[in-house]
Amino acid sequence: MAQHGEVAVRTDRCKGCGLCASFCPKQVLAVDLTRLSERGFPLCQVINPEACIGCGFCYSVCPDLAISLMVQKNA
Amino acid sequence: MAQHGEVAVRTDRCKGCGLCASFCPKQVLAVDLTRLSERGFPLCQVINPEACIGCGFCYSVCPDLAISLMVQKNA
Amino acid sequence: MATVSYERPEALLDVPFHYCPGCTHGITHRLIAECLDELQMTGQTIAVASVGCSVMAYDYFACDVVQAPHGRAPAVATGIRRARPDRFVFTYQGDGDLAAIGTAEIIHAATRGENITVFFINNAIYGMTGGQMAPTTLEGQVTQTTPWGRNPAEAGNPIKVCELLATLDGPAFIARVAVDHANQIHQVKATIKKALQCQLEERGFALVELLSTCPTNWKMSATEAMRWVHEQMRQQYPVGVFVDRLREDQNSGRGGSAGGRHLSGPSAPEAVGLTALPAGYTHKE
Amino acid sequence: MATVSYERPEALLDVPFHYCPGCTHGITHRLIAECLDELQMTGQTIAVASVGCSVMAYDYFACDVVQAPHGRAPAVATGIRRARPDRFVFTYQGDGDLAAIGTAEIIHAATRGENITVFFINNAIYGMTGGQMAPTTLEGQVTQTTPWGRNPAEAGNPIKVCELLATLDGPAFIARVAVDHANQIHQVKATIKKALQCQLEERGFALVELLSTCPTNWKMSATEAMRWVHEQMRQQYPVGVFVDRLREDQNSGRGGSAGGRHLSGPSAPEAVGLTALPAGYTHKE
Amino acid sequence: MEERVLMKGNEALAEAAIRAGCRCYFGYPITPQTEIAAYMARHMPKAGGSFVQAESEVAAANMVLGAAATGTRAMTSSSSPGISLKSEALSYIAASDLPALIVNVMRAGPGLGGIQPSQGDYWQATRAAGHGDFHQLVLAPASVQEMADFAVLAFTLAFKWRMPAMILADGTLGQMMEPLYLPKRPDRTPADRTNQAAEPDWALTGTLNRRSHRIINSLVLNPAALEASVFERFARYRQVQAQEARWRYEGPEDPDVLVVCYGSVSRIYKQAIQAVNQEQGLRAGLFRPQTLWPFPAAELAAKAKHCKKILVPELSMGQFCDDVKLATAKLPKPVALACRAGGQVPTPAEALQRLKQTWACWLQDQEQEEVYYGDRQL
Amino acid sequence: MEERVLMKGNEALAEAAIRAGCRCYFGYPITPQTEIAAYMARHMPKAGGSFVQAESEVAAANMVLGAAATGTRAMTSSSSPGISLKSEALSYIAASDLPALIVNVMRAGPGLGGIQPSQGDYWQATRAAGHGDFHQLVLAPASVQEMADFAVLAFTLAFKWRMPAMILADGTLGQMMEPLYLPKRPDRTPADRTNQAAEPDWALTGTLNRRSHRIINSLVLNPAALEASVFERFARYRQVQAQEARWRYEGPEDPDVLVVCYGSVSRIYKQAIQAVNQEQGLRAGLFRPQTLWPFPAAELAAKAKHCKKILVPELSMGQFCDDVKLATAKLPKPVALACRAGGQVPTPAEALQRLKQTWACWLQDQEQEEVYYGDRQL
Amino acid sequence: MSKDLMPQLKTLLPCDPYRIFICGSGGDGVLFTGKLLAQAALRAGLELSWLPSYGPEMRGGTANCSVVLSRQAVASPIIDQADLMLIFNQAAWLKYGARLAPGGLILADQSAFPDGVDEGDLKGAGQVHVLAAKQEAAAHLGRNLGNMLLLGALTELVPLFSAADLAWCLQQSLTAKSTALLAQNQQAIKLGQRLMAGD
Amino acid sequence: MSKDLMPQLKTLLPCDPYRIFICGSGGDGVLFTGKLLAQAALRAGLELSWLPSYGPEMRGGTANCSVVLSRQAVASPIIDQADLMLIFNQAAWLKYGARLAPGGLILADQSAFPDGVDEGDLKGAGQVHVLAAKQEAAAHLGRNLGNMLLLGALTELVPLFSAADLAWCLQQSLTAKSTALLAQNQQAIKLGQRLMAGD
Ligand SMILES: Cc1ncc(C[n+]2csc(CCOP(=O)(O)OP(=O)(O)O)c2C)c(N)n1
Ligand SMILES: Cc1ncc(C[n+]2csc(CCOP(=O)(O)OP(=O)(O)O)c2C)c(N)n1
Ligand code: SF4
Ligand code: SF4
Ligand code: SF4
Ligand code: SF4
Repeated sequence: MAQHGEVAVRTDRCKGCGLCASFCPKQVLAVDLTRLSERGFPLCQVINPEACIGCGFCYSVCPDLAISLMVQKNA
Repeated sequence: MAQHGEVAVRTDRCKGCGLCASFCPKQVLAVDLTRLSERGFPLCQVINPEACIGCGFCYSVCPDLAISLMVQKNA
Repeated sequence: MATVSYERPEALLDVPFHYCPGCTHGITHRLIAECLDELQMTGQTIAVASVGCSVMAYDYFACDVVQAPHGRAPAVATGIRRARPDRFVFTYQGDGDLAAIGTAEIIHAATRGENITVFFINNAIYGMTGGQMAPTTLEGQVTQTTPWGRNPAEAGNPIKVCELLATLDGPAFIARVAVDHANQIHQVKATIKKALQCQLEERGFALVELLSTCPTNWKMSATEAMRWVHEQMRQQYPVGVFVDRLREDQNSGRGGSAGGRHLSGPSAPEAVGLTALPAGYTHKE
Repeated sequence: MATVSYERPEALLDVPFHYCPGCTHGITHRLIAECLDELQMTGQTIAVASVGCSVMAYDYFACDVVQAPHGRAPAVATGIRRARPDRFVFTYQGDGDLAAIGTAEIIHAATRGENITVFFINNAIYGMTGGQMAPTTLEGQVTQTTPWGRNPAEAGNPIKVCELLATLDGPAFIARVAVDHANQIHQVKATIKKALQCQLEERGFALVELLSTCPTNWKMSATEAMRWVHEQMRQQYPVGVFVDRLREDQNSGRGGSAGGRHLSGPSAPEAVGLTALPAGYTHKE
Repeated sequence: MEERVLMKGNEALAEAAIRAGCRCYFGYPITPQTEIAAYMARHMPKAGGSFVQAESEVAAANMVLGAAATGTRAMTSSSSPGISLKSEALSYIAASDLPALIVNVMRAGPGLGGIQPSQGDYWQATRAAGHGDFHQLVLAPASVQEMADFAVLAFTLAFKWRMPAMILADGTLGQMMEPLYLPKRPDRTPADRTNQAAEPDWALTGTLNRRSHRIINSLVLNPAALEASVFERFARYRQVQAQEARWRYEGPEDPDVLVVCYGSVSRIYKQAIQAVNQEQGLRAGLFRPQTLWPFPAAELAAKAKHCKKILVPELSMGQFCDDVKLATAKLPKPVALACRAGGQVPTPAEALQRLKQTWACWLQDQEQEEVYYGDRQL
Repeated sequence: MEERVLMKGNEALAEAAIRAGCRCYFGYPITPQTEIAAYMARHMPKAGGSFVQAESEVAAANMVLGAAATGTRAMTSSSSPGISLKSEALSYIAASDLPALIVNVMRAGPGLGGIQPSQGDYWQATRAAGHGDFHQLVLAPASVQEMADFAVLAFTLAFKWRMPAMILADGTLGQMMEPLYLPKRPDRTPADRTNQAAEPDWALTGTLNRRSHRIINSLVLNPAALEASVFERFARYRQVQAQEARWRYEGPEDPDVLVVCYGSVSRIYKQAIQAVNQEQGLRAGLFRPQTLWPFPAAELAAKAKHCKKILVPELSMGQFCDDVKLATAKLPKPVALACRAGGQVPTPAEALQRLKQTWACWLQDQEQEEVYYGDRQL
Repeated sequence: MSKDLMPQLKTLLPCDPYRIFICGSGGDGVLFTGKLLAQAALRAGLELSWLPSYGPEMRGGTANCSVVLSRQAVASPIIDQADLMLIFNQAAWLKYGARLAPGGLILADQSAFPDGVDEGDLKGAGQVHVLAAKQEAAAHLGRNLGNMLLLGALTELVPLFSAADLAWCLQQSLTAKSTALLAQNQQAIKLGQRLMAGD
Repeated sequence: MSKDLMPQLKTLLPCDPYRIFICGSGGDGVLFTGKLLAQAALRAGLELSWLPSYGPEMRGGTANCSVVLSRQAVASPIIDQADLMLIFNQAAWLKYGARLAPGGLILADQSAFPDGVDEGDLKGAGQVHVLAAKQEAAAHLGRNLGNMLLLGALTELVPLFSAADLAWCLQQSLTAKSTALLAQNQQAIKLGQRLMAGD
């Protein structure tokens, strides 16, 4: 069962905690501590969108519901 | 080991609860519900002093330390 | 090809949380909300917010909420349940709230088998007030009031709430889970759901203890904090199910359930095995 | 031929008790006093009287006594012990006092391993206030506030205090005995002594639960009341030793003991096995 | 009208509360009010309500908070030490604008004190039922009839003004029996509780997915917003003060001595006043506040204008007297204060003596302000 | 004299308490006083004393009771909701004639309220710290120096009069830093605690089989005996009132407007008064009670005699004003009350405006009594 | 206090308010006696108050209650002097005897005066009636119904209410209990009346 | 308020009391900056008060503190207007800018005015000094020591206390921490002085 996810970060909610990046098995997400979001938090970005397998880990650990994720399951 | 006890009831402390009589294995003590002590409680009396074997049950259950007991142990 | 989209649960209003970056309060809120959605309980639920970082939970949940004095959420919940046995009630309490000042209230709500659901956030510290020792603070843990680490000889031993409550006859469901890894989230959610299910079925008191983080007062990154839960807290507080009368025949349970319910709800979800999955913290920090 | 005379213990002042006829408070007082005598603790002891029928215990014990607010005796005892670690402290508390309003205080004194001794009089009712339900009231038991018998679904389940506290890491000694027959008195006393011994040896928190009578509010004769303890209460509250770290090497104990002691005391008495002797109630009532 | 019955004050209060629609009672035993709990244990279930013996007074008060938040008529009762334990919750209830009934059948303090009648919690009830700026309604019955009537009134006012109401009684009122007319049984059946129409629009009843969620809360971290809410509440309090003060006056229009007291003491002084008014030389009147908060200050001042001296007997150490003095500050009338404490209660003979003594003092020196502790004049 | 240091009010208080011989601290965290507990956790062990983070405020207060019963200097600290929870124990401590220090760093109420500075617990502190007839000493610092000095004073007075003493501060005083001189380190070493000679003759120290047992107790079932003990205590209170009232006055001998306030508010008004006195037309003075109980009533009345109007600014809704009115009841001086609540604090500019406004009102109508809620005049 | 006899009522108060004080020990049924008396008075159309001593009486000590009867609303339920005293034992008499109003009426069980009535001690009592109430009750009814006996006797002494009123009230308050008990109580009342009549 | 310059002191207060307001966000070290400033002023022989904003700030939001310096005991520690404002970011400027006293002095990090200083918005500020403090600190010291930089700059601007006073106080408060950290802080102060001098 192959599947692919489309992941994005809602910057108006993200606090740059890095949990999503920490638990992403494919290094799709990363937090850049040297750059700040407009809310003043470290900037969390999707750096490798193609690699996303839609496992949902980022969504499930994000405490601020800042991850938007759509998964295509190819049964 | 034979032993004998001398038991008496301090009427200034006895409240006539009957616990001593209840647990006395030799019916040495008895509470007369029809008679009241000067403090107005049912009268507890030693009715069978000779039978006392000095087991100490009466002393140990009396909540008001109203039993005086002396035990002769014949080793 | 099917498309699944992860959606914010309806039971969670679309407002930003005030929690610190990486604090697990937010995850737990979302999971509770998802369960409320799935069990269709929101409209009939009155939640009780407690005093702690989560005090403002009233702003987040879409159900009616009352904010209880510090430690008294189980008493407030009892009042609600007795007044409105046709409504659901859950409390959301920290470890200071539930296991220190509120000890009597939680024990007696549990022993009464009060038909409420309690979410107990054990983050081993007082978050709101800036990091003092909690009843659940680990031995040796440094906090504002244990500057050289908690020394049980002076400051007492950590309290294991689930183990304590499990000795009582009232509870219908008691379990401990850990919000310490992405791979735990499914289990955490299933446990939360089961605890709510208990109430739907009028089984009586249910409590889920969630081993949680407080990156701010632990002075750790969010990921370090999860790792600390996994490596330290789980030692003292093993996860597992301590009481589960959900599957028992209702009449055979020892404990009674106080405050019956008039509405009927959907049926029980699958029982969930709670084995501690090996969690990996593989990624860059 | 030796003559043994039963003497009033010196730790018990020679004044009449105010207790009801046949109430076991008096027996328990005497046994504690005998142990204080035997361990030579009286002069260094500060006792804490609680709110309940035994509130006036301060008039009976020959040691210094402070009277604590309802339920707070363990906190008051903690204050004393912390202020004077060179003194002994015991509390004497009823089931309303200890297991209802004072739940948080007893649990936290226990988890702190506070070096105090607690005598917990479980008579399954509120005596002083005229017979309301206690946390330990048995299922079905009629009281002023459970006029049709305690119904766990409404009024909750009886609390087993020893079992509850035994889950904590702080306690060094926890045991339950029954003051329900003359043949139990020796065992009761030995257990009381052991609990005090714990304090002498700085092992930490010790508690003895004494299944006791309240003939007045149970509306029974004194003897009937003891029989009721034996036949009813022991079912719900089995006697036994739940925690005993007295014999453990002091360093190997899990729990710490808070509030060290400066004086050294006599050495430990024999450990006592607590099997429930068959008690006979053979005599006329 | 219902049949005349003979009941204890505590039981009359409990029965009246049930008839007033009270459906949740949470309490913890304490003398001399335990009859309320015992009565509720028996009768609340029959009325379709809930009785819970709480684990403590703290828990009981918080259960009331929870039940009140649902718009349900809920109450708790206790006596002095137990009321202290409720103070945090009382402050929360007031801060959450919730209606509830709290009964304090006062006993002698401080500390564990004694169990005989007292009025030593006056300040606590009227000024500082808990921390922060708030008030509760305080009703002071003086008869078993009023124990019942005020239970009804307390709920009415509490719901009208959305604030807690306390009935401040004492051991005498709780324990005594007198004939009384019980309030009418309500037309509403218990089942009405689930009737949506009857539910107040602030109550937490579940959104039923039909409306947005309601929050009952006392945390306001923004000081400007919190201040605004306090000001709003005090504006409401001013209305309560203007509309709800209740009192009774008995005696001549222009008494020489105006006796001001409340609760059971007023009964004793009433007898002394009746006696003295049948004699020559001294006319006395009795001003009895029925509400202690709001205190009938204006009404008292109006009455006091025509008297020569004020006598304030209380079962406390001058607490009530403060309010009498504040109310009459603009009138230069000397005040005599007669304190009993510790559960001691004046006899009618003592009351008579105090009345005459006070008057004799006035005849000697029209400025004199006496203080009596028991039979000692300070 | 010790070196001048810069400390937070909370920490200065804690350090001074230790230097005053305090050897037991029992507390439970709450903003804005948590620094006291944090400081004690670090420094009490070094002083040979004991720090316990209690399971609750209730337990903490009762630990103080226990420690105090042994004659040990013991204290607890909290903020408004936590103080409510201590009220039963406070009543017991007073009823047991025990000395102890309780610190209330007030925050805004009622209920959970907010955490910003407030004086909303004035009535609770001065009149109804718990149920029943009793008082505690109430000290009101207005600077970090006084936070420290009053910790020492509180213990001295508490032991002298055998009663609890409360330091009533607020978030501003607790959180701010100022330079101060700490009290001298005591000569007594911690080991002195076991020095029998130093132990008070009422303390529970163990009989050591040398004396008969002592009882510390507040239960007195015989009303006559209980009343006698209450009367004795109030006779003592009268002595305290006569001897221990403390206050500060600053300003001209006969100010036009006498500003009466305490605590942090007095600092703000002090600035406004200094400013106004440099201008023409209005002379103002500041009367600042340092003890709220005993209230310096006679001294205030004496000062007020020479003023034309009284202005009472407080961070509460007229609580403190009651005492000002009671103290000056015999002088017909109009009183203006300026309330802030909810954690709102007047600025120096607002204080200046209020002063001038009050005076302008007096010039128009010499009887007028204004009430300000924030910037609204009622 | 003020004498205010109202002949149109079937009840005749010797004075108004009529202050009654009942005392004995816990087991004597003091409070119930007072309550029954109050109920009977209510049935007879009077205003009244009933005030018990309260507290942890169960642990020994004396019990007492005050009943005040009046044509108007009762002012003070607390009395310093009693126009009528019902006394159940000696301890109660020794403790409370001084409360008897000058010219007051005493109705007592014999145990209150074990050495007989000493006129000197009575300090101006108007009438003293001593019955062997408890003893007679025990002898004839096998129960401690001395209080009912005294109440029966009272109906003969003072026309506050009739024995029928009393019986009716008894029935009201004992409904839950056995009819046998009720019958015994009523017998006790009758016995008291007879004894008093023959006094 | 009253101008009361005291030339005999080594410190020169532009006015007395001299009211300073420092604001930024939690991570800017606002409270520590104020504390250091207060300590240096104390060392320079001044009276003072330091008042922080407090509360659960850790969960985001702005932080601020007020420092009042005076030759006499400080009256009000609460200020409505500031003679000097240290501003760490734009949010703080937008929230608190209105508190600047007419003719007051602004010392700000560049981030407070991302779009440059707009004279119109400054509403009568006496002087405005904007430094790229955070940026320079990050660039030259690799740490967020913008606050030390601004303090260093301040010693050049107003003769309240010397950089030496500041360094001494820094040493006092950082004793427990590493000497490397101390050295970095002192470098930051020097850097600030240099930047200001070249301003
Ligand atoms: C009666 C009372 N005591 C103390 C406080 C202060 N206080 C607020 S939150 C809190 C504890 C927070 O810890 P916890 O319950 O563990 O929740 P967390 O903040 O860690 O989520 C305390 C002690 C209070 N508000 N009320
Ligand atoms: C704060 C407070 N609440 C309630 C009471 C009333 N009260 C006195 S003793 C008691 C309980 C007695 O029961 P228990 O502790 O079981 O002791 P027992 O009398 O049965 O020996 C209560 C509730 C009180 N004095 N103080
Ligand atoms: S987990 Fe959420 S808040 Fe944290 S960095 Fe990722 S998107 Fe942002
Ligand atoms: S046990 Fe004691 S009190 Fe009871 S009857 Fe025997 S001697 Fe009397
Ligand atoms: S302080 Fe701790 S518990 Fe509170 S929001 Fe921040 S991280 Fe979460
Ligand atoms: S009421 Fe019960 S517990 Fe109290 S003294 Fe009497 S028998 Fe003992």
